[in-house]
This record gives sequence, C-alpha cells and structure tokens, in this order.
Amino acid sequence: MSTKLDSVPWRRPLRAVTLRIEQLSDTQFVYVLLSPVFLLLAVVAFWPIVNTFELSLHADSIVSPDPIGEFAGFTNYVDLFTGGLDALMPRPFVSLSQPLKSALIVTVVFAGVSVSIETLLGFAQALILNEEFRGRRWVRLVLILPWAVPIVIFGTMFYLMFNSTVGFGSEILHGLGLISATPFTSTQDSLLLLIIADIWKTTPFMVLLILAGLQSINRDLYQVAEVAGASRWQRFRHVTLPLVAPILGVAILFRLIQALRVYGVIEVMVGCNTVPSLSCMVVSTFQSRYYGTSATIAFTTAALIGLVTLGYFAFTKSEVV
Amino acid sequence: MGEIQLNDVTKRYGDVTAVDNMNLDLDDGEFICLVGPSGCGKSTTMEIIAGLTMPTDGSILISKQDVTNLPPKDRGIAMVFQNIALFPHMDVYDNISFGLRLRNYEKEEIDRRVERASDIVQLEGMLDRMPEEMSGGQRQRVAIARAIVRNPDVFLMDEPLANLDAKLRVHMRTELQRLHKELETTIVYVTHDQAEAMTMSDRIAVIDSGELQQIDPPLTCYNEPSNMFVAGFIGSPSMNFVEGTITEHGFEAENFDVEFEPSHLDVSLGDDITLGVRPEDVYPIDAVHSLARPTEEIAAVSDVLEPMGDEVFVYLKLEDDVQTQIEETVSNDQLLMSVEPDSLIQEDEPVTVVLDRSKVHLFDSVSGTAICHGLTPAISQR
Amino acid sequence: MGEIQLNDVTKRYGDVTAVDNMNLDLDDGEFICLVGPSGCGKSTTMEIIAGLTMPTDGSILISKQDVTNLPPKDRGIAMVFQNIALFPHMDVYDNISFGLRLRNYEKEEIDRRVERASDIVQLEGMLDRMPEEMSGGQRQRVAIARAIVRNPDVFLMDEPLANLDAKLRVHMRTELQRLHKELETTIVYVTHDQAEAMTMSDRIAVIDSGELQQIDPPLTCYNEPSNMFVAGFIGSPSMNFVEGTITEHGFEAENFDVEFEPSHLDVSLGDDITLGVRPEDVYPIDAVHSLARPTEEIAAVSDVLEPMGDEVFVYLKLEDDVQTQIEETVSNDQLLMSVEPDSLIQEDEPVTVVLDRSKVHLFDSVSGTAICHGLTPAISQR
Amino acid sequence: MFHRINTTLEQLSETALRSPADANRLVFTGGTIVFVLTTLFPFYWLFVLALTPNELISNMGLVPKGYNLAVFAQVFQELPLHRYIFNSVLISLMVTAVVISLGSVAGYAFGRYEFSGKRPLMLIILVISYFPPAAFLLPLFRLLTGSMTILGIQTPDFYNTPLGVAFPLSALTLPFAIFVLTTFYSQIPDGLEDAARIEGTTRLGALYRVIMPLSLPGLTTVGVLTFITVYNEFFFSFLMTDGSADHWSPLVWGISSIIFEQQFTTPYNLLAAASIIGVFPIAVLVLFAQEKIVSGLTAGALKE
Amino acid sequence: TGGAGESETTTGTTKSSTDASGKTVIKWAVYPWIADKMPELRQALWDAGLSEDIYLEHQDLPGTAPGDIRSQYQQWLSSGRTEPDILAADTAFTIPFVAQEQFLNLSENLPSEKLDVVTENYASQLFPTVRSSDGDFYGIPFSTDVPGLLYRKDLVTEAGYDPEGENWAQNSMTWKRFSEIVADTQQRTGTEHGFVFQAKAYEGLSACNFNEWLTSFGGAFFGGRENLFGPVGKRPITVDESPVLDSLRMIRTFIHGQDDEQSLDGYTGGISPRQVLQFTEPESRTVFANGNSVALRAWPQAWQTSGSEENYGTDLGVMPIPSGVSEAQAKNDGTGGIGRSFIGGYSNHINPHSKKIDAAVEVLTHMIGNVEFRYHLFNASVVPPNLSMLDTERFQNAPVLGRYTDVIKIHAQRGIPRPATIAWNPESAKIASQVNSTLARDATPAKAMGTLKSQLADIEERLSQ
Ligand SMILES: Nc1ncnc2c1ncn2[C@@H]1O[C@H](COP(=O)(O)OP(=O)(O)OP(=O)(O)O)[C@@H](O)[C@H]1O
Ligand SMILES: Nc1ncnc2c1ncn2[C@@H]1O[C@H](COP(=O)(O)OP(=O)(O)OP(=O)(O)O)[C@@H](O)[C@H]1O
Ligand SMILES: [Mg+2]
Ligand SMILES: [Mg+2]
Repeated sequence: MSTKLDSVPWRRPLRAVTLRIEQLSDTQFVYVLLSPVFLLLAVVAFWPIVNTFELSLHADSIVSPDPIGEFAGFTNYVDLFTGGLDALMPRPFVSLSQPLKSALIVTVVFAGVSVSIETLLGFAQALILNEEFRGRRWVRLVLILPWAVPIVIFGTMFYLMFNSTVGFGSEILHGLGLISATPFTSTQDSLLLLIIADIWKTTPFMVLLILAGLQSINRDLYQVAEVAGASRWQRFRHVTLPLVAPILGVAILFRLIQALRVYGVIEVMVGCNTVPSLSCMVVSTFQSRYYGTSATIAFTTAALIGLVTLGYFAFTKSEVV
Repeated sequence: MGEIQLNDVTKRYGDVTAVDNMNLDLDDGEFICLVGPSGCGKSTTMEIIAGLTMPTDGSILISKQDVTNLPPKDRGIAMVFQNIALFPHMDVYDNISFGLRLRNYEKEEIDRRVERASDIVQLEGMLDRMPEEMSGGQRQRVAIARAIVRNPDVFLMDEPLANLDAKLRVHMRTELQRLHKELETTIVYVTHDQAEAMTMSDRIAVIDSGELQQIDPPLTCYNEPSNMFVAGFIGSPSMNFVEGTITEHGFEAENFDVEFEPSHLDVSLGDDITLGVRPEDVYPIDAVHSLARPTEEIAAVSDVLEPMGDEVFVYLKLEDDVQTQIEETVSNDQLLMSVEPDSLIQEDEPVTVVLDRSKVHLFDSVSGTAICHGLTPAISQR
Repeated sequence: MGEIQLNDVTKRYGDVTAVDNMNLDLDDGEFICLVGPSGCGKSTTMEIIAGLTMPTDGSILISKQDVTNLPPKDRGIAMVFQNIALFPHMDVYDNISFGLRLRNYEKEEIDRRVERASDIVQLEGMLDRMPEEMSGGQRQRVAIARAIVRNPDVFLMDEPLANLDAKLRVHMRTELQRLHKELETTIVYVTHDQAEAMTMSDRIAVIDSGELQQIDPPLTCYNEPSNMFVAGFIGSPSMNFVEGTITEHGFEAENFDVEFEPSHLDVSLGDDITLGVRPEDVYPIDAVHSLARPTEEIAAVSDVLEPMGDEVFVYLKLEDDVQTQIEETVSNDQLLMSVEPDSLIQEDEPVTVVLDRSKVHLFDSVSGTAICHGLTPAISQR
Repeated sequence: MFHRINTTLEQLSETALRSPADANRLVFTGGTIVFVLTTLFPFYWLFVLALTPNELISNMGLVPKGYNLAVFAQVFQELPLHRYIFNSVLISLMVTAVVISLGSVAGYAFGRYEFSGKRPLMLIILVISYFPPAAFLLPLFRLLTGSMTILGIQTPDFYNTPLGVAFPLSALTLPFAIFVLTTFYSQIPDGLEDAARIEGTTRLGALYRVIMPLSLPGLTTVGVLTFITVYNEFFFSFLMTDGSADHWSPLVWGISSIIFEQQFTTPYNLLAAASIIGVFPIAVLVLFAQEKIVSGLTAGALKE
Repeated sequence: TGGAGESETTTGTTKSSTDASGKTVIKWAVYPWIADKMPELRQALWDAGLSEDIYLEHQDLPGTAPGDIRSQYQQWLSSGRTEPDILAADTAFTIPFVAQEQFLNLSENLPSEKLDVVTENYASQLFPTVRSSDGDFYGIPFSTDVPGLLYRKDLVTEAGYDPEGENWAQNSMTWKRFSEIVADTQQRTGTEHGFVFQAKAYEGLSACNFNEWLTSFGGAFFGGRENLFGPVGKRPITVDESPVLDSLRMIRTFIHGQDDEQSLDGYTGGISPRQVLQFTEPESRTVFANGNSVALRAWPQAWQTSGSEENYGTDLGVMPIPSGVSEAQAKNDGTGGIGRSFIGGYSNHINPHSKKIDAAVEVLTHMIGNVEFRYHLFNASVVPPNLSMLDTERFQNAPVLGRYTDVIKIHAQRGIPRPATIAWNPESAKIASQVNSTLARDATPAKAMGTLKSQLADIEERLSQ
C-alpha cells in the first residue's frame, strides 16, 4: 500500500493527526469530533447564557452607573409570575382577564397557529416541488424566495399592504368581515395579519427542509409500494410520511422554537405594543436598561420553549433527542 | 386470468437497448423462468410487466387486457425485487402485511396470512425485527413473504433465492411450487440457478442481449437448444463446442472427426459447423460398452481434475502443448468431461474418450442456429 | 502476511448471538469458504474480521498482529459486500478506483488496474455508467472489481457471485482462483453455492447458529462430516437420514436394516442412531454389480421424479401410504436417489434399492456427532 | 425571471387542459399556480412600490402609479448597495462555511454513533436556540469588542469587522444545522460508510467522500437556510457594526439606513428598490443550489 | 435627492471626505438630514476660530426611534468605544446617562464663559436633561424640537376663512373652533380628511400628541409642571382627572363623530380618519402631502418640506396647538391655552472614552453662540436652542422655516417637555397603549385612564427613588 501522502511535507502533521484520531475508540472519537463545536458554543453561547442567568438574579439598576443592580436571588422570577414585573413591560406577562394582550398567550397562539399552517402548506408545496415538471427550477425558486426577504423589508411590505392609507389589503379583508378597517390598532387583527405575513415568509423554510427529506427517500420503495397496490394517498401515508418524519420533526421543532421567539416582524409590522410577544418584552426591557428583568424574561421564555419542545417530543415520540 | 402477452416490447435507455423487440405469450397459470446472462434484460422485462418501467415501444397485455398504460397497482401482480427493497421503517410483520393492510383486510386474516407466509420462509420468531437487524438471506425471505402473502394474478420473482443457502433454497423451491399449484397463479421467475430453472418451470425463456432466444420446456431447451447460445447457456458446466467443417465424411475438426452422411442434413460440403456435446456425454473409452452408438475414439490428455463430490470434472487437452482455458466457450482443442467420483482418471495422463452419438449437436458456426440434435442412426448411416 | 486468527470471538445483538465463541485459524494464502444456513453469522464474522463490527468478546489477529482495535483501513483487507454497497454518486470507474485514488496512485497505474479489473469482470465498455444504470449482476461485478483492483493481504468476499449467471460464475470462479494463486492472498469467501465451495476452497468452515461446526478441506467435509448438521448441509440434494437403533445385528430402522457388528463401533445396544446416505449412494438393484459391498435390499416405491438434465432425482417411499415430503431432513420413510437420466424408472412403481456400504454414515441421534463414515469391511464383518 | 415563470405556468395549464380527465394533474397544476401566484404577489407589490414615486405612494391599487425605473439607479447613489451586498455575502459565506463544516462533524457524530451522553449533549445544543437573541447581546458585545479580559488576556475587538457578526451567528445557527445534518446523515445506509472505510478512508474521510455527497439535498438545504438567515440577520449586525458600508455592515443595515435617513418620511420606493436588488443575490444562489436538491442519490447502491 | 455634487458624496451613513486627510477627525453622531450641510457647518466652525486641523465628520444616528439610539449608545458607552466622539442625544433618554455620568462632564472641560452663554440664552426647559443633580453640564442643548399645526391656507381661504387676517399663527385658537373650521373646509373643498395626527401606540403618542391634548385642557400626568422630572413614586398621578378625560373624548369625537357615546359636546366630529390610530409621522405626513387632509400635526422637518417651493409653498400655514381650556381655567399651572406643544430636543455630549476629547471640546465650544452655524442648521430644519436667535431678521427670512418663527417661539415658550424620568420608558408604553385603545373605542376614557393610573402607580412604586 504505497502512498504518496508522505511526499507532501505539509500533509505530514495533518496525517499524523488523522492517524491519531483514527486510532481512537468510537466514544473517544465522537468526543474529539464534538469538542470544536462545544468549544465554539461554550464561548459564544453557553458563557453568555450563564452570564445572562446571573444577570437575572440581580435587581435592575435604576440610578447607579453600574448597569447591574444588587443581587436579588430569585425575586425577579417570583415577581414575573406574580405580575410584579408587569409594570416594567408594555404588556403583562400573563393575564387571564386580557388573554390576547398578555405576552405569553399571544406568543403561544401565534406560534401554534402559524407553525401548523406553515407545516401543512410547506408539505403541500414540497410535494409539488418534488415532482418532475418543466420549469420546476423556476417554481422552486419562486416558492423559496420569500425566505430570502429580510424581515425589515417584508414586515414593511406587509405593513404597507395592510395599511389603509397605502395598501388595499385591509380593505379586502375588511370587506370579507375578517378584520376591522384599521387592523393595526387591534391585537386580534394584527395577530391575524402577522400570521398571514409569517406564513408567507417562513413557509419556504418548511418547504426546503421537507423537500430535502422527500428527495432523500429511496425511490425503490415507491416501486415496491406501487406493486403492492398502494394508491397515491397510501404511498404518501405509508412510505413518504414515515420516511420524512425525522426531518419533518426537526423542521417543526425549529420552526416552533423560532415562532416562540418571534420579535423582528412584530416590531416592524405591527409594533410590540399591539402584539406583545415574549421576545418583545425581552427587548423592550433590555432597551430600557432593566437588565435584570430582561434576563429574567429571557430565561423564562427559554424555559417555556423548553417545556413546549419537551411536550412536542413526548407527543411525537420523537427520536430527535 | 393471468395470461401475459408482450407484443414487440422494446426498452431503450439512451443507446442501451435493454429489451429488444420482445414477444412473449404466457398462459394463465404457467411457471416461466427467464434466464440469460447478467445484463441481458430480465429485470427490465419484469419491470415492464409490472408497470414500473414504461416500454419505449410495444404493448403489454395481462389477462387479455391491455395494461400498457395502467399503473402497477391495477395490474394484479406481486413482485419480489432483485434488490429486495424492504421498507426500512417497518418491522418484518409490517413489511409482510403491507399489501394486505393497504386493502383493509381484517386483522385476523392478516395475522393468519402473515403467519403462514413467515412460516413458509422460516422466519417465524422474527416478525418484530427491523430489516437492518437481519442477515442478507433473512431479508430476502421477508421480500418473498411479502409477495406470497397476497393472491395476485401474476407473481414476478427476480432471483428470489439468490441469497439463500442450498437447503433453504430447495425448501423454498418446493414451497413456491406448491403455492403455484394451489393458487394457479402465473409466475415469472428469474434465476441464475440452472437447477431451479430446470425443476420449477413449465417453460424457460432464454434471453440474450434483450432478445428472446428460445422459449420451451426445460428439457427441450436442454436437449434441443435452438441455437449455440442456448446450448451453451443451459447446462452447467457448459456444453463443449468444437469448430469444424463439413466434409463428405461428415464433421471434421482439427483434432478429431465424427463420421456421418452430410447429405442427410441441411448442410453443404465445406460449411463451417460447430459440434456441441455436453460434458456428461463424453465417456472414457472403458465406458464405451454402455453406449449404444459411440463416436470414433478421440485421443486426449487429462489436464485439470475438479472433484465436485457427486461427480468429477475432467478437463481434457486434445493437443499436448495447450494451456487449459477453463472458461472458454469455443475451444477447438479441449473438452470437458464429467465422470463418476470413483473414476480412476488422474491428472496429466492420456485418456481416450468417445462421445455419445445420440447426444451430439451440430450448429451452423456462423448463425449459431442448430442443425440437428443427436446423430440418429439414419443420419449416421453412410 | 495474511494469517487470520479469531480467538473466542462472540458477537451479540441484544439477545441474538450472531457469532458464538468462534475460533478460527486461517493460514496465509489460504482460500476459506464460510458456509452455513442463512442467518448463521457468516456476514457478521466477515465484518468482525474487517473491523466494521466490534466483537462483543474475543480478539482478532491479522498477520499475527492484534487488530481488534484497528480501523478497517489499517487491516489490509478488501471486501465484497453481500449487499454490494456501490458508491451511488460515482460512476463505475470511480467506484473501482476509489481505494486506489485514496492512496494517491499515479493516474496511469490506476487506469491500468481498473482496466484489468473491469476486464476480469467483463464490464469493459461500462466504466462511465452510474450504478443506478446497471443490472443487478453488473453491480455485483463492479463490487468485485472494486475489491480485486487492490492488492490487500486479505480478501473478504460475501457471496460475490450470487447475482451472476452460471457461465459468468464459472468464469469468475476461475479468475478468482487465478488471482488467488497470483497474489497469494488469504481469501475468506461466503457462498451458498456448493459447487463453488467445493471447487474453490482449501478448507470449508461450516457454521451453524454462530458456532463453528467443522473446518476441513471440502472433500473431508463431504465424505467425513463431523456431525449430522455438516452432513446434511454439505451436498445437494441433501444426505438422506434414517433414524433407527442399534441392535445386535447392526442398525435397525422402521423400514429396513443394515447389518454390521456393533461392537466394532463406539456404540451400545439400544442406542438411538441415525444412518446417513447421500442420494448418489443409493442404487437401483440392477446397478448392484457396480458396487463392491452393497447393503441388504430395500423395497420402496418411486414417488416423484425430478429430471435435472444430467441426472434424475427419484423420491422413494419406503411405506406405501405416505406423502413424499421433499424437503424434510430426517424422514424415516423416504429416501432420495439420484440416477442417470437414461434410467428407466417411472413414477409410482416399485423399486428395489441398495446402499453403498462404504458410503454409509452413522450418527448419534441425540448429539448428532458422527460415529463412523463408511461401514468398512472390518465393521461390516459379523 | 418573471417571463420564465409565466411560460411555465402556461405550460402547466396547457398540459392540464389537454387531458382534462386527469383530475390529479389538474389539482396539481391548480395548486402550483395558486402557490406561485400567492407567493409572487408580495414581490409584485414590492415592485409596484418601487416604481411608484414616493410622494404618490398612498391608496395604492394593483398597478404602479408611475414608472420610475430610475429608482434602481437612485438607490445606488443613496448608498453603496453593492458594498453592503458584498459585506453580507462575505459574512454569510463565512458563517455558512463554518456551520457546514462544524455542523457536519457534529451531525456525523450524533447521527451515526451511539455513545453515552449523546442525548444530553444534543439537548444542550438545542437549548441554545431557546433563548431570544437579545439574551446574548450584553455579554457577547462585551466579549467581542475587546472590553473583557479573560485569564489576563484581552478579548479581541471585532467591532466593525466581519468576524464580529460572523462569530456569534456561527454559534447561534449551529444548533439548527447540527440537528438537520444529524437527521440526514443518520439516514445514509451503514453499508456505504462501511464500504468506504474498507476501501481505506478514515471515518472522517467516509464522511467527506460518501456521507456528505449522498446527503446533498440536506446539506444544500442547511447551506441555503444558513446563508439566508445570516444574510438577513439584523440583531447582531446592528450590535456589532456601526452601519457604515466600509465597516462591514451588512445589507439589512444599509436598507434600514434608508429608513433612518429621514425621520418623518420613509422613501418606500427606495426601500422597495433596495430590497429587490438585495434579494437578487439570494435568488441566484437559490436557483443554483436547488439543482443540488435532487432525488435518488442513493439509488442503485445497495441490495437490501 | 442624491449627493450635492462636489467632493461630498453621500456614502451610506458615514460621510467621509477627501479633504479630511491629515486632520484630527471628530465623529459626530447626529441627525442624518444635516449630512448635506456639513461643509457649511464645518466652515462656520472654522470661521468662528476652530482650528482648521479639526475636521468634523458626520455619522448617522444608529436608528430612528429614541429607543434604538439609546440602546446603541448604552452599548457603546458601557463598552468603552472611542467613537463617535460627539453624540447627539434625544432629551427623552439623556437623564440616566447623565445621572450615571456616562458622558463627559462639560462643566469641567468647557470654558466657563461659554457655559454662561448657554445658561443665559438657551431654552431652560432643556436643562434638566443635560445637567446632573449638582448642576454640572454633561451635555449642551443642540436643538429644540417643537411641532406645529400645519394647515392648507389655500383651502381654508377657499372655504371663506382668513388666516392671515385673524393671524392664526399667533392668536388664540380653540380646539372647538379649529374643529369647526376644519370640518367646514373639509366639506366645502371636498377634501377627504380634515385633521390627521399620530395616534399609533408609540412614544409619539404618549410623549407628544396625548401630552399636548391633555395639557391644552389643563391636565397633567403627574400633578403640576413641577413634578414632571420627579420624584418618581412620590408625586401624584393625575391621568384620570377630568381635563385628561375631556381631551380624550375630544379626540374620540374627532375620529368617531358625535355619535360616539363618549363624544365631547360642542366639538365637531368626523374630521379625522380612524386610520390615525395606526399613524406615526410618515403616514400622517403622506396623507397631508397628497392633499387629502386640511390639517396635520407635524415637526419642522415636515414644515420645511411641505412649505418648500415645489410643494405647498406659502399655501402652507402653521399655527400653534389650539387650546382646550384657557390658561385661567386650567387646573394646573403652566397648562391650558394655546401652544401647549411638546417640547423636546437633542443635546450634544462628549464620549468620555474618545481619544480626541480636546478636539471634541473645541468643536462644542465653537458651536455655542455661533450664529452662522445655527443658521445653516436652521435651513436644515434644526431649530436652535437659543431661541433669541429667531428674533433676528436673518432667521426670520430663512427660506422656509423663517416664515413660521412665530409659532416656534410660542411653542418654545409654552411647550411642555415629556416627563423624562427613569420611569418614563415603561410609563410611556402603558400610556400609549391605553390612549390608543380608548381612542379605538375599546374602553371608555374613564376606564382606560383608571387602568393607566394603577399601572403608572405600579411603575412609580417599583422604580421609586
Ligand atoms: N443489528 C442486528 N440486530 C439484531 N440481530 C442481528 C443484527 N444483525 C444481524 N443480526 C442477526 O445475526 C445473525 C447473523 O447475521 P449474519 O448477517 O451474520 O448472517 P449470515 O450468515 O450472513 O446470513 P445470510 O446468509 O442470510 O447472509 C442473524 O440471525 C441476524 O438476524
Ligand atoms: N437506467 C439505465 N440506464 C442505462 N442502462 C440501463 C439502465 N437500467 C438498466 N440498464 C441496462 O439494461 C440492461 C438490462 O438490465 P437488466 O437489469 O434488465 O438486466 P438483468 O437481465 O436483470 O441482469 P442481472 O442478471 O445482472 O440482474 C443492462 O445492460 C443494464 O446495464
Ligand atoms: Mg436483474
Ligand atoms: Mg450474510
């Protein structure tokens, strides 16, 4: 087994390293592989998270030059859930009397509705793009393109479309009795428009992932199913669906997480006051220099998302994690 | 029910012609083996029958109905794929019952059938295994069970036993035959195992380069091959071919002659002729008494001996200085002979052999077409 | 170079024991066939040698070096996978040359080798095809070419010829043998084809349920199987087994006896014994003259005839009212006989047969261990 | 592009009409047309806004109130859009490269090996994505602008450098990439990796030569999604650059500065024009990348 | 618009110039719309004696909303960034920065005579936001922001009114009369809307529009003017008092007409579209600019544009914010009467981490009392903090804004700042949403303000000093 590798001088140390790695047992090998990833994440993600957590244990600094207030233990968390922090937020964290005006509920409603619709539409579009037809590359481009529009732009775009002085969108929807003539003043209407906009924007995310999943399915299996007598629907039900399930699961998971963190489009399109998402609360308190409060809401949001995803794992019996 | 007819079916992939103007006419309930060299178009033919591949040309009829444009699911077929293709996300039970579940069979009926099928393929305790947890042969058996669990009009089986051991293969063969009798289904079967083709099929279809060469009952193909290709392909080890010419004494090759009266055959003097004889029809001279009509004696030297257990293959050199080329098809200076294992022949000693006249085949060297099978007394008479 | 040693190797998947305390000791340059029923652990053994599967227990030595923890690439092996495993994104040329390119061979050297390998597997004009565009057999040949293009210390081949037709298989066999001679490589070879195992291997390793049963030269396994499993597994069709007991006259079964002096063997009166005899060692009474020492005559009725071309299998019923069970291993009331195709035996007529004493095997019915192979004159003497 | 789409739609409807009996085809074609139209409409609207002179933008209907094509040139006079696009593309490429390579390595480990601690580790990575980006702002800004000393070493100042944006975004887009790649890599049959390793690759070699090529649809998808995410990201871009094109500020900054430029009027036409131009590079990327999302990459590989 | 030719090309947000080479460049984060005027401004500074080696360079503010700018400054200053050297900051958010001494102490760095100029001449409303509790300057006021009521002189004249004759620019105008005039003009001239303003739930509603309405009715957020800047937690909350409620009912009448069950008697309704509830400055300005409204509440920037030759020119009238009740009837001191507009502004601060503090100080020094410099800014619609300058002919003859100096002066004298305390941010958010929702008729003014009162009380309590 002659090899010319050794004749390239710079490759020699590289080769020594790969040799070393190759000698490791599977478990050692895996940890070696994961170490750079975790190193990067430790510095740029975990450390800030820990830092933020520490921040959440401190009171806000109201007057002192030091941006961090004194240590307060978990009082911020207690206050958040007992409504004590609502004063510092444009909208209450959770309020049963005004469910649609409280951050938690608006966020959950938004995420639930938009992710479900995006999944269905995304699947439908992915199935279309999975077929062979002339001009498919162009249709693919079109259906994926909304994802490429920066949030600032697409938020403004939809804002203008439904802004009654500029666009005609609200007139149409108003005519259909779906929204009032000035939708951006009502949380409900704004939420609806936000969901429409979000669907337009993020369905491509689902499309791309599902499409990639569909394309990775072994075509032989369709032949087998066809010969076994499966109709189009049955092939979808028994072959396509179970085989894209893993990637579909990941796609929904991340969409769900993203949706629960929604902020940018709200800020641009309807304003955090009208549709107060959890992230809106984080940002607005952050910008007011209520760092303790902001960190507390951030952590609570993360915990909430964690809870939702755990529920999702249990519900789908996912093997993802 | 179950008749299959291919009319002028051609399938081309770019410049590769996988199936070339194929005409097949299979009766209902027939068991047909497709045989032919690797890449000759057997699987493609199967796929065309199944509707998985659209023929470039021609039409397909199943049960007298034109199905050329019908999707596979409406053709009433079950198929064992050459590449097995189990559903990786289903366990064995689900794989086997897939077709039944699609048709909404009762749970009990499904259970009953799956049990029976898994019994036949001897996978009883493995119903809850996933495909990836099985050996190659086990997977292939799941694929078989998946097909036989249904009652289609036509079974298509593409080398269903390729990965099974000899004993299991014998067992499966019997089971498939029994099933065939029971269901009276038409079966189209691809196999590379000569024994399988010989014992199971009603007729064998021999294909070469996408073209049908002969379709006949197994023994007919064995004993009366329609051309040199079939003669050489059917039977293992292969038939010996020796090139020669027609002289007025009969057949004359470089190293031996076989005498007969050429005028009794459709040949002219000087024609290039190939003589074919199967290894088991070559006899050492001391067995000559068991032959009714042996040919003239042929002098040879034994070269390589291949003991097979129940028989021994002896590679004979007709000329002294040649190197035995075990796998060559036509070689004028060597012969393969099969003898009993208790034969006393040793390597590298002179052996005199004779051929059984009644088992000698003559072919046109140019077209390969058979001229005659067996030099009957009438022909031999000079 | 090329010795392989497995020491107490065990591989368990959950409660499935795929390989059970296997000890193998292969010499450099040996050609070993692994045979055994489907699912017995052949592929797993191969994967363990290759380093693709970590054994649960035991160690592996290649070239006298402990490689148990060495990655596959450092073990100096090439392998043909049972599931073929071509790289689907590479054309045939790239598939074959993959290993060479990894090792930075010169372009010309690669071309030369690829050409030679593709020549051997007869895939000359197909180097730029993608795997998807090839037939099953062609893919398998690419897999073989990919292995043989390299010069490893050890070849592992898992049913490399399963999808090839008989003629090509003969050709490939010869080529592999030639290669084996040329490179003096150790070859571990899995096959379900008895002929392959018999003709190619220096030794055959018979495996059952993950346990090594016997490892011996082919004819030893055929003629002196160490137990009933090996006896029944090697040889096709399988050996006949008849259960009986030891009496003072020798062996006594329900339907016939074979006389000998039991005291010459390591048995006691009343022991449960199974007699084994291969189909080719059962003779119709009119062939009795060709036998040096036939057994007593056995009355039977022919039931099913299976013509195979070069021989005919006759299924004999020893009792009149039984249904022939073609595939059963041990059946006290039936016998399979193989006769010449020109035999005059018809279906459903009484046939008297004898066995060749020198070819009769006796096994302990309980443990299956062989007691003797052939009733030598000494044993037969009463 | 629009022309091409139109002809495609025509062809689609034509095929549908030729065999009206084929309901499937009709539903398929109809669905495609509906999806294409609803998706394209906002773009068309953007175009309408761009062409309409800004002072006329009110009570807009379906057609532009003017055809001010000059707006596309004007936006280049207003701001160095090309430079912003270049910055964005460069940062996106950097992040995509890092994410693909690190994500692949991790995806390979998670997707193809069972080891103790696998699930907890994956969960930890997932947890990162639970946090709103704002939660990272304060510490990351201090870390990446040289305002901290760790173990006596001054952290580097990445403010107004591509690294300032690329660094945090690499880490924050990584969890998604890892999960997707894990899923795709785990679906490549073991047999192919085995074959590669027998042929002499290392484990990573098998990843690079076999698993990654065969996961091309997944890999492309991750690449495209990451690229676009970074291209459009605004949180860290605003944090880590000052908005100047010469200081590696990305496109979104540039576009936003159109809004900032004038406090009390927004030049929507410029905004729309800049957006259309800004989306263009991505359209090209998607057009080429989608060719890599092809089916049947593992066809013909295995018999099992 | 595009670059004005010459060397000064507009390159995104940082405007650099070739003649800056070799000089000490001072970066100044400030309004984007003065970028075009930088050469003149620079020259004015040099002419006033600034060393020619110091080159003042413009840098865009990092955002539009005060919140964006605030958080960006927060990042920069707390991380010790050295640039920009001079930061212009909205008075809305300077208080915490000053309190926390995040800016350079100018009392220690600027010549005292210059500081005297500031204290003596600049609008005093601006001082609380730039001085610390011990009286030190941490910033120098840079601009005064006042709105005005823009109206179409041509339309009202057409409808039979005489703005010039009645001197609307200075004489008292009540909301009642205003609404009648507007409604009448709207009807007679067939104009789509009468009066547009900004009532989206945003800072501009709480700090400006709503602030103006309630003040014109004699109301206040926190008792009287003296409580505007604190003490947080120890001042009364008066948003539920009747002047405030009346002002809200008036606006509801404007929007929903007299049919609204909360309408205010005597006011003409239906002059404002419901859309104002989602308007901020650009949307409302667009309606007015397109000729679809008789009147608009807007900032000098908009006066400048709308009053330019290519737009309405002299057909643009500007009047002070009308009154709800007279000053005498007003419940609180310093409220009631006309011109109770919002007054805000920007101030310049020096980055204490700057490497060029001396030069930056020089620049600020030469801005103070620099008429030429001020004049150029005025032409870019930046109103000077030194309001006496507006009395000069030069300013009054300035191209557009000059015409409206009267209104500016009235507003500057009578305007009220936002109650910019440390509690203002959360308070502002609550105020905006409650006001917006009562204007949208989601709650009665009484109920909304009741809720608001308790919300504000919560905030005050939580943040009490
Ligand atoms: N991943 C697995 N999990 C559980 N059982 C397994 C797994 N892989 C293999 N087995 C079992 O191990 C046994 C040995 O498998 P192996 O593939 O070695 O058989 P084999 O001898 O190669 O059979 P064949 O001839 O059918 O290929 C089989 O019974 C199989 O079912
Ligand atoms: N997609 C394709 N593109 C090009 N050629 C193809 C394609 N599929 C099959 N072929 C060619 O068509 C011929 C017939 O293939 P087919 O699979 O029918 O052979 P087969 O008789 O089943 O062979 P085997 O016994 O090896 O399975 C082969 O030569 C093959 O290379
Ligand atoms: Mg085939
Ligand atoms: Mg195997």
